[in-house]
Amino acid sequence: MSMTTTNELTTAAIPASGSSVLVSLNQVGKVYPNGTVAVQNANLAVTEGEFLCFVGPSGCGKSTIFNMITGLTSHTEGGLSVLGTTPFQARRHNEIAFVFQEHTLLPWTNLLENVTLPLKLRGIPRKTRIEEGQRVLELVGLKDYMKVLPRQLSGGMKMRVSIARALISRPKLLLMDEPFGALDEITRQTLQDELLRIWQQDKQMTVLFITHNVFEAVFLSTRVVVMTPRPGKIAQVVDIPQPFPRNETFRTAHEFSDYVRLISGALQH
Amino acid sequence: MSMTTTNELTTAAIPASGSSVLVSLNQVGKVYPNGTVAVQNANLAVTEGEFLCFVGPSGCGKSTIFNMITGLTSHTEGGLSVLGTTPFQARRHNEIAFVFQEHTLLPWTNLLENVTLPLKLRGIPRKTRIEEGQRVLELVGLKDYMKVLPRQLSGGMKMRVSIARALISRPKLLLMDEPFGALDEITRQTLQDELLRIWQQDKQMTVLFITHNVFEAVFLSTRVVVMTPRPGKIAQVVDIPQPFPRNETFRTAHEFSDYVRLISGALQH
Amino acid sequence: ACGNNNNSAVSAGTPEGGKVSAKVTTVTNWFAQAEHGGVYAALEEGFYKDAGLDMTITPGGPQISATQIVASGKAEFGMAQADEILLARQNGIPLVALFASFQTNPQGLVVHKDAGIASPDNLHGKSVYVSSGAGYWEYLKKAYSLSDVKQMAYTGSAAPFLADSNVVLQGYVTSEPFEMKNQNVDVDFLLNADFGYNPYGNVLFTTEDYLKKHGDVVKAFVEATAKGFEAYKTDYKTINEAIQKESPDMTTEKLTYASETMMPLVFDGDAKEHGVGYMSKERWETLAKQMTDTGLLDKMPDVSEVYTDEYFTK
Amino acid sequence: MAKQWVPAAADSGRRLDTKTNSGSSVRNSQKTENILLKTFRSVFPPFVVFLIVVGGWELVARAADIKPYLLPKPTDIVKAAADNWSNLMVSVGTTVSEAVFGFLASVVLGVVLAVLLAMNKMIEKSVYPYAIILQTIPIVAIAPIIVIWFGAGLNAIVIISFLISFFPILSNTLIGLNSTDQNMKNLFYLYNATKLQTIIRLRIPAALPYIVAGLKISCSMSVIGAIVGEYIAGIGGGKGGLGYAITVASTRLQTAYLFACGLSAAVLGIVFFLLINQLSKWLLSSWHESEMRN
Amino acid sequence: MAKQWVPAAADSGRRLDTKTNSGSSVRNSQKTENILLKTFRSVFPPFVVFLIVVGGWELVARAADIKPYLLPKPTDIVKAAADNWSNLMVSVGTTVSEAVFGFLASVVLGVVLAVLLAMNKMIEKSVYPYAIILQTIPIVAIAPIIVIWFGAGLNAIVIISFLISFFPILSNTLIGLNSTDQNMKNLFYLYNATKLQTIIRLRIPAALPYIVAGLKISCSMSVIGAIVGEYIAGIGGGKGGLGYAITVASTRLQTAYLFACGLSAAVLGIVFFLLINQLSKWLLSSWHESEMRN
Ligand SMILES: Nc1ncnc2c1ncn2[C@@H]1O[C@H](COP(=O)(O)OP(=O)(O)OP(=O)(O)O)[C@@H](O)[C@H]1O
Ligand SMILES: Nc1ncnc2c1ncn2[C@@H]1O[C@H](COP(=O)(O)OP(=O)(O)OP(=O)(O)O)[C@@H](O)[C@H]1O
Ligand SMILES: [Mg+2]
Ligand SMILES: [Mg+2]
Repeated sequence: MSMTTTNELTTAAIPASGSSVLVSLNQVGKVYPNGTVAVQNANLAVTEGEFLCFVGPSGCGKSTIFNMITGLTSHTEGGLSVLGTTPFQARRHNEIAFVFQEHTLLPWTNLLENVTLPLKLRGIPRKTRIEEGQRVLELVGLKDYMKVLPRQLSGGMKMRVSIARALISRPKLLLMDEPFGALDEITRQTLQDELLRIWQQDKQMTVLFITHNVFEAVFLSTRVVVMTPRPGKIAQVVDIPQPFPRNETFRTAHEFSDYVRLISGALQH
Repeated sequence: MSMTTTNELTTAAIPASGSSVLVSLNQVGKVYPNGTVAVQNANLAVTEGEFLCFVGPSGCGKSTIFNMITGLTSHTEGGLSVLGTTPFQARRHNEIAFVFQEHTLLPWTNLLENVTLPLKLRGIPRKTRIEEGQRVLELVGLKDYMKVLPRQLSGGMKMRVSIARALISRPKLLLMDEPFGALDEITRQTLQDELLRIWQQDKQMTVLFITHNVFEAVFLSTRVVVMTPRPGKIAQVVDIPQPFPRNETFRTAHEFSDYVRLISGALQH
Repeated sequence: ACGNNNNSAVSAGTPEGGKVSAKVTTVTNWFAQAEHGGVYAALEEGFYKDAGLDMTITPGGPQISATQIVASGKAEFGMAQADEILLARQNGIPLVALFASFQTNPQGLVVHKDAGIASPDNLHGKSVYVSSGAGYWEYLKKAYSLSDVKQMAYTGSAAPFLADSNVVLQGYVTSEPFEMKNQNVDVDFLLNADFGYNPYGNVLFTTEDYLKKHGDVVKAFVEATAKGFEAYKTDYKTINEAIQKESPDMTTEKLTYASETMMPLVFDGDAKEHGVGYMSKERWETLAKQMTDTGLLDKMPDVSEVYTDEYFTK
Repeated sequence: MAKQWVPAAADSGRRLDTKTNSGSSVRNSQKTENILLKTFRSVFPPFVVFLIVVGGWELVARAADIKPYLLPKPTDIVKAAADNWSNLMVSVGTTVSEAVFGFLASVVLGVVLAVLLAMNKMIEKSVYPYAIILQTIPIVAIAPIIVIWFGAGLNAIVIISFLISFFPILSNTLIGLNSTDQNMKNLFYLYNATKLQTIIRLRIPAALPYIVAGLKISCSMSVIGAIVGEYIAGIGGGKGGLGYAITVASTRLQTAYLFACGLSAAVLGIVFFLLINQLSKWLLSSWHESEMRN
Repeated sequence: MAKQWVPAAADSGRRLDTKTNSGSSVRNSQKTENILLKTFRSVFPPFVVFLIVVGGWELVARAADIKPYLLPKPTDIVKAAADNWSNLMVSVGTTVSEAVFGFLASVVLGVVLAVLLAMNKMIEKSVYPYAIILQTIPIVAIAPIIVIWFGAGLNAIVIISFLISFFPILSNTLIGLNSTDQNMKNLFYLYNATKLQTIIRLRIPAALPYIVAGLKISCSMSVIGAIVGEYIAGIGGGKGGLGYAITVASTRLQTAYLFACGLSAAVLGIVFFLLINQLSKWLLSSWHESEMRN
């Protein structure tokens, strides 16, 4: 079994050879104004084309790391670079997309409008917007609900709309904060497969993905970042050097359960 | 293997012998004003002391059934009785508690106040409220956050506060809509164990529980209700006649995976 | 100097000895000013007290309607122009005029000296700021065919007048010329009385009901007020000081100017012969006819009910 | 086992679920009936209260023999209105047009200014105090200047109506624009929206409930503004509005007609309010709690 | 590979995260400096605008030789205020007390009535139109009655101030009470909360942003109301408020003093507003977007 474990320092130092580093955290720390130390000494280098999963107990600082990467909150220690620039500059490239932990849909407008919002903000013409909107809504199984307002949806359906909105802009860097948490197993697996397909199609896309499901983390990612709480630290980064496309065979393979057990162990630690 | 599957009609007709029926659905249907048929011909009798899990694909009507049982929405067909009376009367007994799919915390007040709200509404004195509040916050691992406002919490922490609030009132009937969806595996398992412990302590408590996690459903419940979408129907009710307390031994037992496979099969169908 | 006596009417009575004893209130038609001099003199010099009246004087204001306050019984006596009393009676408010402060009404129009306006005939094409609904303006409009005059709402500000020499402003001969002189504006004054419209000014009145029930109180009031005006004529300087206490923003010069200007308007005419405050049937009839002609009154009233002169015995 | 079956849609409990109305399994003919019943139910209570208020007023006035010049009876007022009907209608017409112009100016300038202020804290801090001055400085104090600069009559009146009704819209809109949900602002920020896009596509729609609340206050204030304007800067004569009519009735001591004018103004205010209310329903009913059917 | 390291808390990008301020890793001494700087920043821009406005006014007035009785220069106004300082202060004092009483009455009655209306749709439908009438009926029309019923002076003035400032609070509070999030209403409903509990523990706190928006409008309107009240139903004399002073100054052609009074009223309005603003900050800053620091 070719399982490698790198600790945070070496990971930051040695990016995967050849590809460029998209996101890099160098001893990053975050203290909220009320004194909560949410993240401490985080080191990480994400190279282009990776699929990186974050796992860790509730409240360990996963969302905080995402917020620092997107520039929604500033880091209070260390250095941080995204797409080769500051987080605040990076978003200007229009190459980042994300799914928030809580679906954020505009209540006054229908699903199609909600999903095509990123295109509208970029001034893409209406016809393209509708086409693309239909495409991604189809992807998440909500094509029939195009004209429906968000409040008429179930919890899982709202989350799927958020996912569709993130996928519509064909981003270079995609951040997803527990996107499949509210979904049943089947919908979840369908979307996992879709996500991997999209990611593979376009080898340029890099995905950062928060999940509570260790199976999901192992199934999807090239590397899994395991975090520990209080203060949030990166405990371990586990490589999953298994070939893509992955399918049911991988899910039932011995390596799969080995990885799961390894990560679960790191979490329990 | 002593696995029994009863279809919806017989389930409604034959409640478990001896105990009284707490919730009963008789050919219940729900059509939303916009024409969506959310639930159709649902038959179900929940007897006292049961732990009933609902599984089913996103948007199949699980939350809608909960809303009808709590009287938040009216059923448009069939007959429905809760605690031997109408859903609208039932809540007056102060014996129902619930966790919504989306955490519903009052943003202007701290966790302790949020968690003790049900007691405050019943006029329980402050001292008892604080004691009970600390007890349940401890249960969900948030005792240190008593004085914190909800917006300073992570997604999973907010959900745990909602759970604590439901547990504080020691209800007779507890409805939980995907309470553990936003939680990591460890927190989830801790809370599962806690929930089962509380449920067993007081053999009178009946739990209705929505989850997307088939493992969780099998581990927790005495019966699993499998739903299918469009229009939402109860496809199958699976008995899990396994002894409590359940623990890791059960999780790794052969029966466990058999149940999981059976239910997953019913879902895929 | 404020507050109303709700029970004053009840306390009015005539104890043995024929001397009245009553607690009464008079509402004037504006903040305390020289034009009210007679009433304040009667109060200051103790004439009301001597007559057995425990008098309170309540100053009026822009929207304080003395007619309504007296009609409601919150005060016994009020002050208004003669035409207002006729209007009040037409609208069912049974007022009776008791005493006319001004034989000649001080109201009129202020005009710029260089505008060359000597009579309402010259008003064509000008803008005139008058209180909406004022009786004299209806009369002038009709009598001088002034339909092409631009009529504007007067709200107490003289600024539009200062800004434009084609503007004409309503005013009191006792006040506005003085203010304009202070601003170095040369003005002329067209007194309404000189052009045919001369209702008695600042008429003191009460209700028919009160008059019937408390004739002796009314008599005492009228006599004391007349004495007050006589006293004011000679001693206006001291009384003005009392008025200044009520209206501290009034300057002595302004009060003096007003006092001096008002004396002939109060004491000339019929007052010379019959005493200050006197009213004649002819004058009331003339006014009633003018108001009927302009449509302010629906029909000629019986003027003998409008006023009483039984307290003028001279 | 005391089980009690509840037939569908026959439960009388309080329904919090605004998503449902009377239940769509009901047949169509019944629906029409329901609508009639609903209209009746919504019109009936105010009507009853109206009858009680007006009837009580009439009775008390008659019983206590309140003089009509102090407080006219409803019948007196109706008679006065009928006697002067054509005058009254001319006055109402004049006031309506002034109020509408004033209100429109308030809406446009109030919202536009609020947007400008919301876009920049610095501008807000510098300019907002002057907006408060505009609202607090007594109109009587500046009326002469308004008249001199803009001319008496319609212009001045519209400006006064604007000055009086403008602040509630500005203030409410500004607070609304500043109340946008942080998550949604983050969404727009991350999708690289320009300030203008954020305002138009997010902050204004999200502020609509506040804006509409401002409109509801302002619409009737614009009527008051028009009347005050007529009162202090109006032109007398034939085409005077309600403000002029009120002054005249007041000096002429025609209390009943005065009340007729005053109540006409109130009715105008209510009509304006109901129109805005409809607008509010139309804008918000599909998504905001404040206007959802229940 | 053009990587650019960003040191912590030194990024100048727009910060949407209201949760953070300048970063708490900064040392304490720097913090104090920051506070000073912030105060300076928040005071400076309005001050500059003030200078520009007043200076511009003075210059234009001098250059265009605008007559002081039309639009007095700032220096004229200051001089007039200084000359009449003690009178002015007395007037301001009187008006302040009237406005405060009127405003307090508005707040209490506005909120209480809104709560009553919010608790029952039927009452709302029946009573609300009369609230609109109260706000729309021209004060001049009913002033004589107010004076007769409540007596001229303080009583009448406070009532007029109340009538003018009451509706914004009522209207905003009502809309706020009706805007409560459906999920939270469900929560209270299921926990069997009484109507009163729901109002007190849920709907009023949730409506606070709207209520405060109403207060912000009303507070300066209560000043206007007091002035209108004095103008209409005031008593003159030594203790007259700003409304009286304005009437007198107006008839006396003391335009500069008239403006001094008008501006005093405006300043009063601003002071009231700032007080309410502080209250709003204190009530909402911990949880509502509209008052979070950023
Ligand atoms: N605005 C804030 N102010 C203060 N503390 C905060 C704030 N937001 C988050 N925190 C704290 O920071 C810590 C990490 O929060 P974060 O949201 O990053 O957790 P998470 O890993 O995403 O958890 P979850 O899986 O439950 O979503 C928590 O302890 C939380 O209480
Ligand atoms: N207010 C509403 N108006 C109209 N349709 C609705 C409304 N609420 C829910 N629905 C529809 O009813 C169906 C069932 O919704 P429900 O919320 O019960 O699903 P669910 O089983 O809880 O799904 P999830 O697991 O995603 O939460 C969905 O198709 C949804 O679109
Ligand atoms: Mg999180
Ligand atoms: Mg659901």
